[in-house]
Amino acid sequence: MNELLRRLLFLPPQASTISSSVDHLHYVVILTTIASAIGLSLLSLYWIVRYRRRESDDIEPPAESAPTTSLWVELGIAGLLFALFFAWWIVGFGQYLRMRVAPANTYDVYVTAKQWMWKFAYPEGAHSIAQLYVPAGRPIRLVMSSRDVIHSFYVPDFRLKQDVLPGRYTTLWFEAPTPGKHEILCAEYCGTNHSTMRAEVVVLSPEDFGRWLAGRGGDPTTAAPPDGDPAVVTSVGPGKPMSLERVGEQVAAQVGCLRCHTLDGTPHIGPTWAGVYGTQVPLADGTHVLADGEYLTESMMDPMVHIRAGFQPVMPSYLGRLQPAETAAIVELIKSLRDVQAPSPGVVPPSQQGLAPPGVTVMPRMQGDVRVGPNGPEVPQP
Amino acid sequence: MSTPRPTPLSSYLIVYAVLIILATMSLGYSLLHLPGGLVVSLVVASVKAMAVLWIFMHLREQRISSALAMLLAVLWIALLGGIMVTDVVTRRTFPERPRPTGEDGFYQR
Amino acid sequence: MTNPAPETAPVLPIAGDQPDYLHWTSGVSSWLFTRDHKRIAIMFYVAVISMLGLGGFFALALRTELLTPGRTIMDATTYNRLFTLHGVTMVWLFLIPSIPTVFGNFLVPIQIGARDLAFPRLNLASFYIYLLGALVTIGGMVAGGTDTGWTFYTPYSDQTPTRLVPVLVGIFILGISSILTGLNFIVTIHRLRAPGITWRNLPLFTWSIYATSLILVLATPVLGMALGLIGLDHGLGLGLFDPAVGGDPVLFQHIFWFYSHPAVYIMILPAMGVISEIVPTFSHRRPASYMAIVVSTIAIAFVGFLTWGHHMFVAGISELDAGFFGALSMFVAVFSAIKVFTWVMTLRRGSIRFNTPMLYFFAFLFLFVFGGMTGVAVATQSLDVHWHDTYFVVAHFHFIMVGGSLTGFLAAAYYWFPKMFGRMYDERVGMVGAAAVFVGFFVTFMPQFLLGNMGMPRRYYSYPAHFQWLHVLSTAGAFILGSALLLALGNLLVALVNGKRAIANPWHSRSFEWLTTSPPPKNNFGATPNLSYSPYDYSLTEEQARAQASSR
Amino acid sequence: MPKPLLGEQYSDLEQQDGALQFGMWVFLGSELLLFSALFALYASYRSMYPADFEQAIRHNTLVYGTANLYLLLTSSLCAALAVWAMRRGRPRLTLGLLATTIVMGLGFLVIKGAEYLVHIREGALPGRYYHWHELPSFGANRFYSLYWVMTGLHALHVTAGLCVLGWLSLRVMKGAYSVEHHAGLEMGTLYWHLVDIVWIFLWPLLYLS
Ligand code: HEA
Ligand code: HEA
Ligand code: HEC
Ligand code: CUA
Ligand SMILES: [Cu+2]
Repeated sequence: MNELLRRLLFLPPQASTISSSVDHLHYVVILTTIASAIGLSLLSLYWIVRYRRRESDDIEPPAESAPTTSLWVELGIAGLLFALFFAWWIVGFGQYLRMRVAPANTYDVYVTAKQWMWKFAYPEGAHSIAQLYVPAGRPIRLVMSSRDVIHSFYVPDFRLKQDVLPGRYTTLWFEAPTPGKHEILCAEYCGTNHSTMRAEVVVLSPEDFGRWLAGRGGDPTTAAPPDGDPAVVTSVGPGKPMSLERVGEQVAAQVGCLRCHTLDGTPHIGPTWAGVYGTQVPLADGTHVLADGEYLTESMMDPMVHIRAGFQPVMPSYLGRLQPAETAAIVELIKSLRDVQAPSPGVVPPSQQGLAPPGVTVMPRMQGDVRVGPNGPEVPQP
Repeated sequence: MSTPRPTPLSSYLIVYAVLIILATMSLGYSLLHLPGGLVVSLVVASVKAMAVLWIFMHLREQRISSALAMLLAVLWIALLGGIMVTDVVTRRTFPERPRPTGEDGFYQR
Repeated sequence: MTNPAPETAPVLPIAGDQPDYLHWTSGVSSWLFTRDHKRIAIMFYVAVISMLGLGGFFALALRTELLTPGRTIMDATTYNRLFTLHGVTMVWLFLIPSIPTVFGNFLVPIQIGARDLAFPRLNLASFYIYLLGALVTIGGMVAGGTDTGWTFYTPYSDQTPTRLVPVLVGIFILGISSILTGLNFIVTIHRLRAPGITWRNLPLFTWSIYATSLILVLATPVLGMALGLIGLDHGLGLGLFDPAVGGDPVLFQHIFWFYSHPAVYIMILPAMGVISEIVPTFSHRRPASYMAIVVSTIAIAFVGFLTWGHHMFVAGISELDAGFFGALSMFVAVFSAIKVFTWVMTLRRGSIRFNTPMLYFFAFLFLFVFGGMTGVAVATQSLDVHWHDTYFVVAHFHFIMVGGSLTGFLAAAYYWFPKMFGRMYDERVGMVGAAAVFVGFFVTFMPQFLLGNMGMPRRYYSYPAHFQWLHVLSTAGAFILGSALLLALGNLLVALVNGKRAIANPWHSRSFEWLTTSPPPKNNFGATPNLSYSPYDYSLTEEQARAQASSR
Repeated sequence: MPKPLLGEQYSDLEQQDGALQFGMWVFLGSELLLFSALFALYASYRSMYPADFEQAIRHNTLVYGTANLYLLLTSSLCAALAVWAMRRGRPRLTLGLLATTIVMGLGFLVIKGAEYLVHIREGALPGRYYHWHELPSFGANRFYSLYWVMTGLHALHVTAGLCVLGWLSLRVMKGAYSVEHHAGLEMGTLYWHLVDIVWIFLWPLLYLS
């Protein structure tokens, strides 16, 4: 019965401990919906035919044929209906509380969402992008935060979803009884590539998971919550003499350039800043332009004028949002990166080579150790 | 519908005096930093607003429907604010909610 | 269907013998500067239908893009702008103004026996403000549009590289127009009722417009402020909701839905009012319970303000609030159900004439109950966790807004066509059009429920391939629906020039608007009528009713 | 005495005046609701950062705010008396009182401007522009963001109210109102009183701890 209805209603597999009870409520509610819509339509169709106006009828039928429904009948029906809806509410709210309140002894994974990818960090120090590895048969709690806008972590097979907010942590817990793979979708509109912000939960047997973790062994100091406090925003306050590049790095982190640009050569939403300065940059219209201070400044203030080949025109203008000194600092930063080599894609840095399952990319450690925080990347105090 | 007598001059002046006295009392209460300052000052403000509505704005001379328009507006403000606040104070986030920065931490923008 | 009424209807004493509103003056400026509520209604009619066409055009573009999992005809940025503009156009440029400003404007004064709205000049101003708002919004679209979705959630709206501000300004202006329209109706219904009309025999359509106006006035200012704050954040970078400076983006969602949930009732209550007129007229009997409809109309208007949080179950609000909003959503749904039951009970033991408006009623009934019950389904918290922001929700609201409100709009267009233009439409084509709308609708949106169940998120430009065949089905349906709508509206356009002349009361209704001639004279009635009986009192013959109304 | 025109949709002037009055009240209600989102945000942010708010309020410019309160209360009295004078058939007095009201309204704006200058100098600007080193807390930032938006919107209303009062004065000068018919005057002053009422609530929220 469960399986039949699930297939009839096109529901995906029930892959978490909560999904089958949610589906049972689903069946009741949807069957009532279908039955009430069809039932009421049939009833009125019957009456429309039964009481159709006949040719012989006078156009002014006698008034007695029009009884009004008594107030008590109305109230009774309304009361019954509310009782039905309220019963759904009780069950639904109960399940909702179960979803929202994690049991004790969860295994915690830290999730960072950003335009347009998912990153996962494990207490043991491992990281992964786009694949969330979890052990089967154990409650997992995701502690989630966003670096930029609101995203939503959605796994249809688990019947679970939770918005991921910047500046705050939200949590989501689940337990997947058996190993398998399940799609993760971003369900809150978050910009151009919202629809490709997908990932995968890979549920492994506890042994496999242990083996995976062991192979990933990161170092504990950079592990676990990628950022302990969502509100730590570092200062560019007065009285701290710093080199211009350093200031540039902080400004870039704070105004959010590093959401799209990297400092270490990995391409992201925007082109990396490593090794750009002084080169001839290929543009979308086929021409080239010299990346000098003027071009860089223009890219910040009026980014739509020259679009770099292979990138979407999505960069916002920072005109009025950056002080001149800050702009200069960023240019200085980009200058200082002129000799950083872009690593060829797919190469795993030696320190992190391990038994990574195929398809797992390893989050590159960023230049200047930029930490990933909910308010955008953060630079620790020197 | 019988319209009440037009408001006499004395009413305006009395209301004005009451307004000034209430404002000054509220100010004093706040300067003394007594407990419940917010509640007291809001209650006083409501009394003042009602005085203005009733006498200065001649609600007393008009049909009840006019007063209802104001009443609804005020209720609606309370509704929106009240429910938003219950959300803010009862939601459990991890950690609680955006926290202020540390002693030296001063965010720039 | 035979029509035993004499071809030459007796000239009604209460209508006088003035020329009708279409002809008493002529010339372009007699329309552009008119203060006659009926002419303003006609101008709104034209504007609003054009907006439906524009929004429909966007919809068809969206559906075409969704034919294939990857790129079909446009890129992601264009798609994202299009669904935003589709939502914005349909909601603020079409549906919210539609029934109130067209049929409400035309009929409310007639239904209460008044000569015009309380503030005719304000009414004209509403129209021009609407036009200005529409121009600014469309201008914003032409200048690049915006891609935030019609919900403008921050922080994305704060950061979007697209041009957000013109669209916000446009909607703000439209909001002013809404408030003025609502204010005008409220004052008119309170203060300009003809002798004899009390709150106990006020026509049901007027009741629904009254309730709608209350929501318009109470909710729209909050939308204005919400848009204003978003504009300040985006335009000036204030960061009122920016978490980097201590803000909380979820608070914006509260403010937005405080307007937008009541706004969905702005969109459905007028349609319900239309149905409440059509069913008694064609069943030829009084509604099964006048009081039940009135009470539920007002209850929906007020209780509807207490349920906004059901859009935020997974947004990170407190469990307490979520439970509260869930329970109240269940509560408000009961009032819609009461109305549905009352309409259905009204059919019983009536003398039913089945024609195009009734066919629309029938479509409305099925689609609204289905859509409404799926509303209750998504209000069930644990289910909404799966359905939120999927195509299930898209299907839910199109079932109500297209299957309910747009169908109600079409029903009104057909039902009042003889009154507004003095001509009859072609019944056969009308029936075919209505049936085609229903079929097209069903094929478009039924698959979307299944897509939602499968987990297809909304606002997705590209999607996993296993969703494709349902998308193809839905796209096919959209084109059927589009053609059917063209047929339905085309039929009326043809009737406008070719239709048979209509008599004053072709449906033999007792509602007050049918007392006057079709089309009505400029001042609606020759002399103020005496409307001290019920507009649904079919124990009176037509002559008795007329005599009653013209008695002093 | 000039008589106002009777709209053809009304049966008598009394009905017309009543409808105008009621319309004005509905309008005032919606105008008040414009502030609702701000009040709600204030309540929410205050319950998020109660201590910061208290602290920020203590640092706020109480003297300016309070002076403005007394000014607006007094101007409200003048506006009310202007109507009273018209009812007594003393249009000259009405004109004088309206002018006094306008002067006080302008005074309000001047004081408000001076206050804004203080805040600008301190760096107590809204949101991302906030850089007042004395109070570097999130809560203070929220407080001043709301402070600017709320008082800014109120100042816009004051300006609109001044325009209305100016227009009323012109009408009075032209002798457009009489003892019996001065609905326009009544309604214009209602708007001014609304501005006063909003300040009555803003004052404790923004200045009183
Ligand atoms: C005209 C517009 C309209 C109307 C009238 C409604 C009516 C209702 N809506 Fe809907 N809704 C929208 C437009 C509308 N909605 C839109 C646009 C969205 C999406 C917004 C966005 O995110 O973009 C939305 C989203 C939406 C959500 C959020 C989903 C999500 O994003 O996760 C929810 C959740 O509770 C909801 C609930 C309801 C309920 C309970 C009703 C109730 O009022 C329905 C009441 C009606 C009935 C219940 C039918 C009559 C019932 C009977 C006759 C019963 C017979 C029964 C038996 C015999 C058993 N709606
Ligand atoms: C009143 C509201 C309304 C109406 C009527 C419609 C009508 C339609 N809508 Fe839409 N829709 C919304 C409100 C509405 N919609 C909203 C609020 C959203 C959410 C936006 C967001 O996510 O932000 C949405 C989103 C939405 C999506 C989801 C996009 C996404 O999430 O990625 C889709 C996809 O299929 C869709 C399809 C359709 C279709 C096929 C129609 C069809 O019914 C349209 C059929 C109509 C026509 C084809 C026009 C017919 C032609 C005329 C009438 C022309 C006559 C005129 C002249 C000659 C001048 N709509
Ligand atoms: C939304 C993502 C995004 C953000 C945020 C962003 N950029 Fe960009 N940036 C891009 C993209 C995409 C391009 C390439 C397309 C183009 O040239 O406009 C780009 C191009 C550039 C270029 C030209 C580089 C080249 O190789 O041609 C510079 C310089 C630059 N950005 C600087 C900045 C700075 C400084 C900031 C922050 C103050 C910033 N960007 C923030 C997306 C972004
Ligand atoms: Cu991330 Cu949508
Ligand atoms: Cu809703």
